[in-house]
Amino acid sequence: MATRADTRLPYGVGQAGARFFLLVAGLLVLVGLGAYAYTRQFVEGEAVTGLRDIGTMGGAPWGLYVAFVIYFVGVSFAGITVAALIRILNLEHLRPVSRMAEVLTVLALVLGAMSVIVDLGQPGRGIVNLLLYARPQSPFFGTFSLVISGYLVASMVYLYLESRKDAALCAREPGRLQWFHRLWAAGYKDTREQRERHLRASWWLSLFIIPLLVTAHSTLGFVFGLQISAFGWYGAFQPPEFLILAGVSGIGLLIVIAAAARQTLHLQEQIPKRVFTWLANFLWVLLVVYGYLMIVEVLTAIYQPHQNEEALIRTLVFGNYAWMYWLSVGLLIVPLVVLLVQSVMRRYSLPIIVASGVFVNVAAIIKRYLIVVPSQTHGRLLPYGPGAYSPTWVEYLIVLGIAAFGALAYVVFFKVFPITEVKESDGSQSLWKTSE
Amino acid sequence: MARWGMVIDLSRCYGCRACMMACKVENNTPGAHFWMYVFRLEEGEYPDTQVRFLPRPCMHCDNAPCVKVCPVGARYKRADGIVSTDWARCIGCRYCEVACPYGVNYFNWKSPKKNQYLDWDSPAAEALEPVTKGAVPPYQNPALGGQMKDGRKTAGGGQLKGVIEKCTFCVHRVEKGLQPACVANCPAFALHFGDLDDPASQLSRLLAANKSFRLEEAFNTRPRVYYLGAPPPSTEARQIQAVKARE
Amino acid sequence: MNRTFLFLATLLTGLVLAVAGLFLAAPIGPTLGPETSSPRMLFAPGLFVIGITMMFFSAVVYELVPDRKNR
Amino acid sequence: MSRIDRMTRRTFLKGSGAAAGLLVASRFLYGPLETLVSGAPQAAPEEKWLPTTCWIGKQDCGLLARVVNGRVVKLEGHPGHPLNRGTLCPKGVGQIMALYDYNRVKTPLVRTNEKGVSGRWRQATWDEALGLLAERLKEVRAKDPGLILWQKGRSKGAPFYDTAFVQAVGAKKYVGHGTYCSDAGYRAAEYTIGPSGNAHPDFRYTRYLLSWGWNIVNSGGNKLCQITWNQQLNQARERGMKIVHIDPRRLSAGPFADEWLPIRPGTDLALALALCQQILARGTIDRDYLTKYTNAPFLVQGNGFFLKAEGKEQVWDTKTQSVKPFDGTGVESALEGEFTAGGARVKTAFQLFKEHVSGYSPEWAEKICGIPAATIEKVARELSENAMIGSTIVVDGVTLPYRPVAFHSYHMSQQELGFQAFRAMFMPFMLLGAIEAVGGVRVDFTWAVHGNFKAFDEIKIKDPPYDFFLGDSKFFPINSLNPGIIAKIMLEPQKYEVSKIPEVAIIHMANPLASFTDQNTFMEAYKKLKFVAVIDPWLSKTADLFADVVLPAATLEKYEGPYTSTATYSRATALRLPIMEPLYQSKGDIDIYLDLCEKVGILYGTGGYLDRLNSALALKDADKLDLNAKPTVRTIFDRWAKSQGLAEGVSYFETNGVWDRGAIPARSYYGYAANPPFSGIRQRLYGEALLRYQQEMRAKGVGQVYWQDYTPLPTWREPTMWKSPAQYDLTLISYKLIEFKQSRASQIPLLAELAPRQLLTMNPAAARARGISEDDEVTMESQNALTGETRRVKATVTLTEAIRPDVVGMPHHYGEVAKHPWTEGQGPTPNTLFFTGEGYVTNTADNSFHVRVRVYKE
Repeated sequence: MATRADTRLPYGVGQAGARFFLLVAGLLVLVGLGAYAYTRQFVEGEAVTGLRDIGTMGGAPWGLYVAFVIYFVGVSFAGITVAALIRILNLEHLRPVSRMAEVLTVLALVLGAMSVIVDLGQPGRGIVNLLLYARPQSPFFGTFSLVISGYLVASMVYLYLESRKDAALCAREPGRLQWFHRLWAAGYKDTREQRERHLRASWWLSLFIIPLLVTAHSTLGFVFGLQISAFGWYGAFQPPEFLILAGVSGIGLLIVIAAAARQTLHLQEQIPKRVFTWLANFLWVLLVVYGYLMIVEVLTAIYQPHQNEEALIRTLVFGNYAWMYWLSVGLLIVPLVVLLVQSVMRRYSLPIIVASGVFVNVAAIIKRYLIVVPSQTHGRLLPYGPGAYSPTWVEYLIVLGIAAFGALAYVVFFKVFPITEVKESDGSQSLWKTSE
Repeated sequence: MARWGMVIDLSRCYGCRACMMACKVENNTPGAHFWMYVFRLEEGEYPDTQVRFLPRPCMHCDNAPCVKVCPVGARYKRADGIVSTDWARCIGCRYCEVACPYGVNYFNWKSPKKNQYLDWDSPAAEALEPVTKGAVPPYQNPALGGQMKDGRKTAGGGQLKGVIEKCTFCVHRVEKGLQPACVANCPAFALHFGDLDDPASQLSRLLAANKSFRLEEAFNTRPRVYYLGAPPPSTEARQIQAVKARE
Repeated sequence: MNRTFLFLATLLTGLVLAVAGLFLAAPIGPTLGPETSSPRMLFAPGLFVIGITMMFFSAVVYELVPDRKNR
Repeated sequence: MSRIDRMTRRTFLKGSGAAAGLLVASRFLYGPLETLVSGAPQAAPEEKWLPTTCWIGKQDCGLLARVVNGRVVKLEGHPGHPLNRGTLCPKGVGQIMALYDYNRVKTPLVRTNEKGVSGRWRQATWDEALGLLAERLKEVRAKDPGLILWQKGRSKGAPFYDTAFVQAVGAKKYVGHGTYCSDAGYRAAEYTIGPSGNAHPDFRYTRYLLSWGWNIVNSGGNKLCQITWNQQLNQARERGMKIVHIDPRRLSAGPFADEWLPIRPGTDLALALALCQQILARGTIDRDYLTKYTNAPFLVQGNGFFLKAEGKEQVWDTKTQSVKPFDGTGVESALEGEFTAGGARVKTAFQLFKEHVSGYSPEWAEKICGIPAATIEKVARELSENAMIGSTIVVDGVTLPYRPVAFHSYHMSQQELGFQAFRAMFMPFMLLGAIEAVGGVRVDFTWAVHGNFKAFDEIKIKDPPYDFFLGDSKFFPINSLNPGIIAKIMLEPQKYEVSKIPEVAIIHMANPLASFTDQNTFMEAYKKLKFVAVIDPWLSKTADLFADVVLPAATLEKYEGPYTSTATYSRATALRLPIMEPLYQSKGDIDIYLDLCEKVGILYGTGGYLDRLNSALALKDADKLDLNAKPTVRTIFDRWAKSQGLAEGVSYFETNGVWDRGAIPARSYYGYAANPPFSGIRQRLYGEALLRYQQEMRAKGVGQVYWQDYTPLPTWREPTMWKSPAQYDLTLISYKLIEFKQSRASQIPLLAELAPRQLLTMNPAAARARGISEDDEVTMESQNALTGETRRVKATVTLTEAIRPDVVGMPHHYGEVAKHPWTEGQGPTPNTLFFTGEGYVTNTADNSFHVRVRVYKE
């Protein structure tokens, strides 16, 4: 229902074609299915999932949900990092993707929170009792307070302030969305004084967000890394690994999204290729670091392993989980090599970069799964024998629903707000003119 | 304040699993939950085969990983050392379960009426109504469900969908001066329960007189459950006649 | 003036709440006694969260509250 | 299902969406709070502890039922009960689920479809159901009461059922349990030693125990369940008793076995003979015992029969160097030697025995039993050393021989050579003089010579036609009444020269189609029954396939008994008492019989049920039941208790649960302590009568398969199953799990969960050789070496190093013994694979639980 009036808003804001509605409808269906699956689980209990108790039940109490908690939170890495980089290292050329990244962060964190809730046996209590009783001694404390509240709020504040200018610009345009943009702009007039103030604020924000980001991703690592008796989990490397893999998946997904937006909204000039080349280089650097951490960890693990550790590694590398394990390794090595070659040869191909983005995300999801599950089904201390876990349709539908919800929110948001900074060249000039 | 602990005499245990059953009925634990479990283990190769038994209650560790990780303090250590689960506070995150080295935690995957072996919601079950007045399971123990002396709800099992439960050392019995159900019922008198701080207690005497071990001491969980009468199971021990109940 | 004041007020209140929340929550220690299972004050963790939130929200205050001289 | 949905719907109808929203929200926040304490626990529940007796197990442990507001909440061991001393086994605790299970038969049922297939039923009143049965009983009784078959599993409260009812109705009864249990051992003990039983140690004194063929901790010997037994076992071990475990499986005997002899199934006789040979070689024999209390010194003629004069067995008097009657005064019998009497050469029975076993060396036995000769020698040596021949000990002020070596054995008597194997197993201990001595081999709890000791010596093989039990027949002159054989007879009476087969059957707590071997035979045989009534709390497989009417019996909630609760060294008596009203429309078994007899018209008057009860319960005149008034069951037990000398009557039990009658004095405990020792009988090292049986059987022209094991001395021969073709290279044995024993346990979810499915235990080496691994689904096929018949089951494999590689094991009580959600898919029963009939029963018609099988993956 694109109307004349809206057409002057940039980047398809306010304009919705058939393709858009088809997409929305599709996503809504998925969300609906997820919602239905969750009602089944809520009413009948988590017996409808593939999750079962460790030990005599030979199962795993943590599964797909937890794996995706980690994945989603990981993805959130992208936004704030990019933003902070822009601010602190003055990487101005990343600006075009900054907003996409920031929105990605906010939504990813929301999805992470949702995944936590669906995993809980008593979701309602989860919300209430955490506020009432949460114990700082539990690694979950950081996850819930810093990640969900601190990190999320910080990102929203940052996103909000960063976008006031564009809001103000759009607010000049009469139309159905004007009130929204006005509200957002909250009296922003782009005076020098406002500009300076914003510069100062956002600089400090990003400065404070960096440590928060490190903490946030690390606390998730601690959830596993602190369990001395859980083979495959215990280790000081969990937090940094979580952080770096978060970066990998986050940047990877940002690349994919940016490319998609560039394609569908015809932003070839607003989002120049060098943005991608830069991200690609950043990605392989992260991959190298991650690879280093992995190798060190594996070497330490296999040099003189505890018997159970050895058994666990065997199942990972040769046993039930081997195909997953090697698939994920492959999906990480291939992009690393390709991107490395690209930057050495200074010749970059966008499709390859995007493909790498996809690869590393698939890899990340598998990795998360492999961190969560095998240590529970195998490598138990007492001779219970190996266990087994395979997700049920309920779990798949719920996770899919959550992801779909994220995508939905994402596309809808960018129907009401410019996906990247409004440039003078975007025909929005007129807006400023009228303002003078 | 007593320091409750358990001593298990492996030289007497013949693996009959009566303790598991006594626990189930006393605590109304749901199907497939074994707060007390008895391993039947096998070592060596024919004909030099050794078979042994290993009862596994909750270890009620003094340095309990499950207590540390609980995000809301539903899993906590009482002053008398019993590691309890406040099912009225538990949010069902199952962190204690993955943190426990011994695999003693059980989650209520179903709602109570479907969780007790038979479907007590089914029409056929209504024939019991006059006798049971809707109690689930029909042998539901009225001593459970209320508050314990510390004002928290920590006794019994199958209480509520979506929370974690485990061996309570039969806190509701211990507070009344009774022995835990498994101990009281052991046909071989292989289980002993009492105050570790009381030098006169049978426990202290047994521990003083015999070589004892605790499970996985290397991890410094400092369990309150001691084993006598046999060496720890070797790392080659294989489980036989395992109970892998998954309802 | 009142902007700076409001900004600092939010920031500091947030800080105080966060710190307070952290210390009023269940004590962290080597012991595992029952006292470590519940916060010293109910909802202390909530305070911590609110505190953190306010500290970041102060940035919004800092930018949005207009200066007197602009009036 | 979801209470949320219902709630919201209702509230919405009220038109208050907001309220609903709130409700849902609150539910979401605090979760559906349906806790076990449904709402607030009722103020000060009224709590009682009622004593009663376990319903599920074999030894009838004492229970205390915790009853809260009329609802049974828990069953605990009765602390004052000598058998279980306040403890219970898994079954004892778990049976509480059976009490409430809504899958029980709730009302009398009448069949509406044809028999032989799973039943369709209509609910009936007691009046109608009993009426139907009564009519049939009247008809048949008019014709011939002998056509009524009354069948029971392991019998409890025998006076009311086996005795009074069976006599009143004039039915043919068979309990049948024993022939699948250990009756061959009973027969062997009755004939060889005297008392009725198998063999168990004297736990207070035994120092060296052969745990022979039946798991030391699972079995509880032949008179007890594992609880009492293991409590005494633990004390004995803490006292230093050594245990030699002779069994193809080690399993739960694990930590209790100081030595494991993994014997090849069916070769126990050979091992026993080798032990005898070794003991004789070492010369460690109790000459005094053998000469005075056994028939060892009796003189045997060349034809194998005793030398007799005026019907008296003769011995060689060493003083006068002449033949004298064995009980002549001042006679000093020679134990060994060959003499001339009346021109004929005669040998002492002992001499014959010596010569008989001289060939059975450890090396010979090694080839047969698969146990190293060195081990056999070692065990024989340790037996000899520990027997301490010549030593005495004072017990209860009585000086008695002290021979602290014993063996215990039970179900292993159920093998083709069972009867003779069991005789053979007694013999090493006869040589050592350890029979009924302190610390030696015990048969029963008190010394009492069973009627069969004499009866088996006086052969009375009848001529055909035989009744369908083949009692005193030429086929099985000593006969434990095997239901499987009877089923065969029902199919081909002429083969066994039987004239008439039963027409009406009352099957009470028995389940032949699941718990007996040879099910296909039963399937066919029971089709011949014109009318079948089943008394059972469950819809047993037998009921489901063949019952015309099913009469729902109560489980724990009834009067039953009386039970002798003897715990080896002490005596006690107990009753089963109702801990609540019978659930649903079920009734106590005794009530059912009272009502039935009334309907049939055999309740009142002389010869009626009540009259029979008076004698069955040995009621004193003062307490006799009025023959013309129907008493309550409680009254009957009250009278019984009074005539037992309890002034309070039944209320004594209702308050105390058990009547502890104190320790058994050594005098009535040890056969040696009897006056005269062993009540003057001569225990039978040499089974002369068996030879006479053989002669008569051959004279009457029955095949070798029937008479071949009627030999005076146990003689090794290869079991028939060894004739199966070579591809049947494994021997199947069956066993029982502590937590899943008695078919009464199969449908109790709490127990079924511990052993959810049938598992075929196999040695990893054997499995590897067949490409089988843990949890594989395999086919097991058994083969009958005589008929060539094969039978097949599918089962899941579990591997254990605690079993012989040439043996596979399968536990009992699977095979969907009753219609119940928890029995579905439990897997097969080994009974399907075992055979009943020639070659697979003992010479006493006891069933063998050995068969050759092959195991393969499809």
